[in-house]
Amino acid sequence: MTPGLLYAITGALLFCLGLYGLLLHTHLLRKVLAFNLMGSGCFLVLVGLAQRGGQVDPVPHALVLTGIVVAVSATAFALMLVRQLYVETGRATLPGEGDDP
Amino acid sequence: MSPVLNWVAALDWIPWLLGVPLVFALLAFQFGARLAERLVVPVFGLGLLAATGLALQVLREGPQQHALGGWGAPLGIELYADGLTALMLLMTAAIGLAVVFYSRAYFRDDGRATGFWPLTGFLIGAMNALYLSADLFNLYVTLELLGLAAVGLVALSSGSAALAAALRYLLAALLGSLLYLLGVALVYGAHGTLALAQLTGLLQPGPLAWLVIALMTLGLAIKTALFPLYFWLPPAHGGAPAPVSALLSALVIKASFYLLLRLWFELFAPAINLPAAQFIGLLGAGAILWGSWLALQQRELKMLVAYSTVAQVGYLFLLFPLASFAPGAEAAWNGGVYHALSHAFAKAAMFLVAGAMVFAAGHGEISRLGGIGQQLPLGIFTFALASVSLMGLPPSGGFVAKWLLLEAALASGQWWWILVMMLGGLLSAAYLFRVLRQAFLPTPEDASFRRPPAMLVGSAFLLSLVALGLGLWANGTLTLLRVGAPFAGVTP
Amino acid sequence: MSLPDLLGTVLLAAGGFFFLAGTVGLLRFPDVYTRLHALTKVDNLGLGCVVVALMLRADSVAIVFKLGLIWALALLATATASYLVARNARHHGITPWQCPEDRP
Amino acid sequence: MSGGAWLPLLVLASSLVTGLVIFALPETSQRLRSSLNLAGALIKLGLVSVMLWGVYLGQQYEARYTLMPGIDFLLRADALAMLLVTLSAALWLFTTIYAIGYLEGSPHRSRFFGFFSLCVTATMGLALAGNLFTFFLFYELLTLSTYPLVVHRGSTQALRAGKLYLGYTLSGGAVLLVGIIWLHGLAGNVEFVHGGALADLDPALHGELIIIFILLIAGLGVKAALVPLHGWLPVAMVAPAPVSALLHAVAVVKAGAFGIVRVVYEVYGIEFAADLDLLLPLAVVASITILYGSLRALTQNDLKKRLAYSTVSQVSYIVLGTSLFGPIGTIGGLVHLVHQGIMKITLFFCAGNLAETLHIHRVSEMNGVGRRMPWTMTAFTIAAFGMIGVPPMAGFISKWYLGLGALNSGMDWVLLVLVASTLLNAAYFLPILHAAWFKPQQGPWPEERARGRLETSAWLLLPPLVTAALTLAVGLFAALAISPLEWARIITLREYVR
Amino acid sequence: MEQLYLALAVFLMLNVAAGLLRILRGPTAADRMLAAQLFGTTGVAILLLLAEAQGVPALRDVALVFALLAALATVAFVKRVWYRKPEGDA
Amino acid sequence: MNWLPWLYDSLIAVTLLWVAWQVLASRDLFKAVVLFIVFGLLMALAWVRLQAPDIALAEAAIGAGLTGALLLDAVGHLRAPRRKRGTD
Repeated sequence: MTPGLLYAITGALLFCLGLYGLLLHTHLLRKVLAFNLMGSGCFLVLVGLAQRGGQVDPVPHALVLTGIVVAVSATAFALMLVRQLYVETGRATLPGEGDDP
Repeated sequence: MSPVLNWVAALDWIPWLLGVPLVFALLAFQFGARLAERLVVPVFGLGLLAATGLALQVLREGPQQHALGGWGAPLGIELYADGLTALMLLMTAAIGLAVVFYSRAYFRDDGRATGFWPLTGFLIGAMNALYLSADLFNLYVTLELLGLAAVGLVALSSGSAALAAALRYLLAALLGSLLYLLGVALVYGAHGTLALAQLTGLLQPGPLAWLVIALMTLGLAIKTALFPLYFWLPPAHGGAPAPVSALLSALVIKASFYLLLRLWFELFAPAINLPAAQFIGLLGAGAILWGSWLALQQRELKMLVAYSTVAQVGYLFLLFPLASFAPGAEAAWNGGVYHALSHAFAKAAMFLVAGAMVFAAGHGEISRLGGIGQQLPLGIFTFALASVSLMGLPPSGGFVAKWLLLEAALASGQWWWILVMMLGGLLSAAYLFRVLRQAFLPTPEDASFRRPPAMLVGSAFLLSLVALGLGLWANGTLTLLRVGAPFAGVTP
Repeated sequence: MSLPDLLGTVLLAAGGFFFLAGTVGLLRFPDVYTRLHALTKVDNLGLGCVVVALMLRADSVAIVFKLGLIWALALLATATASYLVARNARHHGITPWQCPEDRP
Repeated sequence: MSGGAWLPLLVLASSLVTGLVIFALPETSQRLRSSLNLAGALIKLGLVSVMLWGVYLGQQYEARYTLMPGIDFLLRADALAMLLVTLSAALWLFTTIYAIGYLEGSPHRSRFFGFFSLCVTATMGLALAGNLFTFFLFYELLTLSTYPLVVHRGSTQALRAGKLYLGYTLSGGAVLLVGIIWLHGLAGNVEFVHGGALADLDPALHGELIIIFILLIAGLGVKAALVPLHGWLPVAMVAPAPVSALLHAVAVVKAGAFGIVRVVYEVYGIEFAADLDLLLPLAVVASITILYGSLRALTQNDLKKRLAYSTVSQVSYIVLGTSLFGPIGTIGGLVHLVHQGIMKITLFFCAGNLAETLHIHRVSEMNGVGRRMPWTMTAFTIAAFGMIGVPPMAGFISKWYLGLGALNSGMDWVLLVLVASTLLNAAYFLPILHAAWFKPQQGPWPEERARGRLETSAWLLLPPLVTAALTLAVGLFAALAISPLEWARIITLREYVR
Repeated sequence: MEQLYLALAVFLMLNVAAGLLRILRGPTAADRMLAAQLFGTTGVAILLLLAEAQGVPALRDVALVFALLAALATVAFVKRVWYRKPEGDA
Repeated sequence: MNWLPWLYDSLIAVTLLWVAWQVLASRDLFKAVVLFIVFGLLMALAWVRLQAPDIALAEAAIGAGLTGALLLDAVGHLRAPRRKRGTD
């Protein structure tokens, strides 16, 4: 067991948690949150596993940095859509998925 | 070869394929739709030229490599193009060009053009980048960018339905790419590299490999809308403006399929086992039958075409059980890729012409389209040509694909896929003729038609001709596909 | 143990104490205003003590300067934030908590 | 491609180009369309004659283009191909003339004639096809180009017929495709060769070959309307008369029958097929179809439906001849390919004339029609006698050879089938003739067309008269060197030389 | 000394964990923001300690960003979320 | 005192998971967003422990800061009384 592995496992759990949230929650904002959690989980796994040997590997760092930027763009975009949807329909859930306060 | 061809083949086309659409996107974003409309034809023409040039290079010199900015792996970005890549790029460029012509007429004096042009440039650029990428993480980034551009295009139409479709699409796309990313993380953790070339053959059977395969396949299957994960596709593809639908249905889902193909036959190959491949095939079969069945139920023209995509995607996935085991592997591989190509052209033509039909009739209800044959004869002819390809009837690209897939199924003795394909072909005929028969019905009393701009039908017609032509020039296409293909050494 | 070390240790302990106090305050105090008060202790004193302790061990002036900057920034941030939160709380009609005995 | 490659391509192009140009013509330019159509048909007939002469002299016409690795698009004019090519080229001309008259003033003529030309192109293509792949290509093209003709009227009934037609033919096509690909996997690129190409395959594969044979015959049998795959044919008679004429005489059912001939003689080879015990079941199916079709024809009151069931029955003579081992039976089957076409097209032309001129659709309305339209009914009578097999008409020759062939190949029971069928033919044709010539008219025909100089338009009258004359001629001059019978003999000689 | 830094970091982490309760409990949005603010500050302290303990000077820059952010988030909150009357706010 | 880093790491891991759980489970959206910001800060601390200060920086600035601000903004909009179109 190394810290890297500990974090990788945490990341995997986070991923599962986010997945669960993404699938089960109906409120779109919460889906966005869940997606972000999943993303963070992924990044943790990436860096954590890469570091099992103990020494620092610069490649995953670059990857995660890119990944964070991508995730933020996606989040911003999703939030914009959610807001528009809310303006249009007064709801922040997808039609046919029930209401979530 | 003539000097012009020599010159074309000598240039380095890869940076052009990436740079030109992105620069166009930026310009269109910065300076608005007016400029974009003026620029777009030369820009996409250049794209087609570049794709052709690259294809020629690949054909003459074998797979091409290019290190972006002079940096090599692992930190820099390495690009790679073999026959499959070249074909996909050509497909993207050709369909992109046709869609561009169409859109210039379709979005005339339409506010949506402001968003459409930059997003399209972005989409094409991301797609080209994806096809050229040779490492897992680049693929992730391009996949994500592609998804975002595609969702942006879906969201162009205002209204709650379009927004909901866009959001559904976005969430599905994000989920898909995250699953894929987790797989990437595991692969990197295990092997310490992301370059596909270095990873080929490294993955050994075991729980880790299976987890990786499951995660990546699941993620990409969501993005390709494989049954039963297609829920996001029909509203997004059916509800978007026609040129957007064409881009999405023809090209975007092919990108994730392409990636899956690469992964299965390069990265996963050593760890693949029979049940997994059969399972994927089973989902494909489910897609063919269920998608066709749903298409039969649709009342809206564009929804029918969208569900047809759900069904047609199924054929793509029959490739996996068929190509995983010799004999027949090469035929299956060729057939699957061929299906992707011909479906792209046929479906793009079909969505474009559906847009023209909706424009002409003022609505999209299939049962009220009677008389469209007189109003839009070339349009319905285009629809028929595209249908021929989708039904897999000769002489079309779809037929070549079906032939190859059937050949593979017979060679490997997997007769159950034959039944599925035959049934699928008949079902597709059933739903497509629901539209085609409208051409023979009299015009309803209350119908009013207006003439769509000639370009709407014209560009769709050209695409449908290409879909047909793919059946006639299969030899050349397959030769290009063999360059660097995983089965290139295996003769049937 | 040298004098700077000793001093550092003491300061760290003090910082820790203030952090603890702030957290406890945040948890235990009855309303926004009082919690705000607890929070400021953390920023001003807790972080302050830690920064000073670290300054004692710093290798160069630049680091000392940077640490100072961080603290100043944190102070500024809390001050602004506290002001805004309190004003908004007032504006929203949240009445300050009063000791039960003092209530009229 | 050698010089000999261009002729088959030109034969295809003569109708394909015509069709495509006609699509583009506006609905109103009627004269141009008609001249184009006739010009195309005449050019084609000319080209075909040249080719026919060449083939007779032993010239090779072959066009080859590699479509996929290992799969060629191959057009080759051999004697068997020329049989169908000549028939369809000749009948296309007549049908075109007829259709111009028949569709006068009706809507969507550009569409109609366009698909009509495509349909002929497809028939030509599958006749000239040099391998199963090419054959299949045109086979499906034929399906697609006939669908618009079947649903041409756009009525609910027509659309339902079209749906049924597509359902049957596309399913058949799918089965055929599987058979072809399977065979392709076993034996490579199977080209049509005299005497068949499969006899040398590993005996271990014989089981698979039998299954493939069944698949191929089932696929082709749909178009050839073998019972129980015939369901589409009687329904498809809602199409306009020229279409029915074409469908029943040259295009669709012939495509199926011709395919069966190709498969039996030039893919499997008649001897090899006999070795695999495939001929007897085929003969049984053909016999059942002959009898069933005739029986159903008896009870039809609708004239075109009666003719349709008659087609079901008559086309199977071809299949029956194919399944009789021995040259005489083969000659009978092949010659019937031509004879049935000529006779049936005459009958449908006449039925169309009745419908178009007097609005007669039912047998029961035909009393005394012979006096109103003597020329038409004369043609009808000749063709009907031919169908029954009265000497010296076309049908007699076919039946004679079939009977002899049956005796030669030891399938004596086939004679019984032939006799029964002849009696049934008589039973469903003679009452019509009797009613038309000898019964008095039962009152005015409700929507009778004004009578002109002729009993009906010249466009409509000429084609059935010519084809009726042909029915007589091919019987009377059967011994001539250019008669279909002689041609069938030439083919047969080549098939049995191995 | 490193150990001491680390120990203090752990202690601060525990503080953070405890402070979470305030976010959960509320009751008003302001309380939650305050708790977040506390985390920001505590995070800065932890980062500074770790910078020293692990010998990674770059972490001080991270701390700087933390400090900036804490302020930013609070301002965003007050300006965009809390600019009107709350409705029950739970 | 070898257990101290471990304690620290475990503490972060557990807190991360717990916060993540609360982000998803809390009924109040605003609470969830605040918790998410906290989650981002904790992630930054985790990155520090993984010797990735560059990521920590990005995570704090972008992951927690920018995303947090965006989310807060969105929550504000979703809570605001709805005005049809063009309010921005």
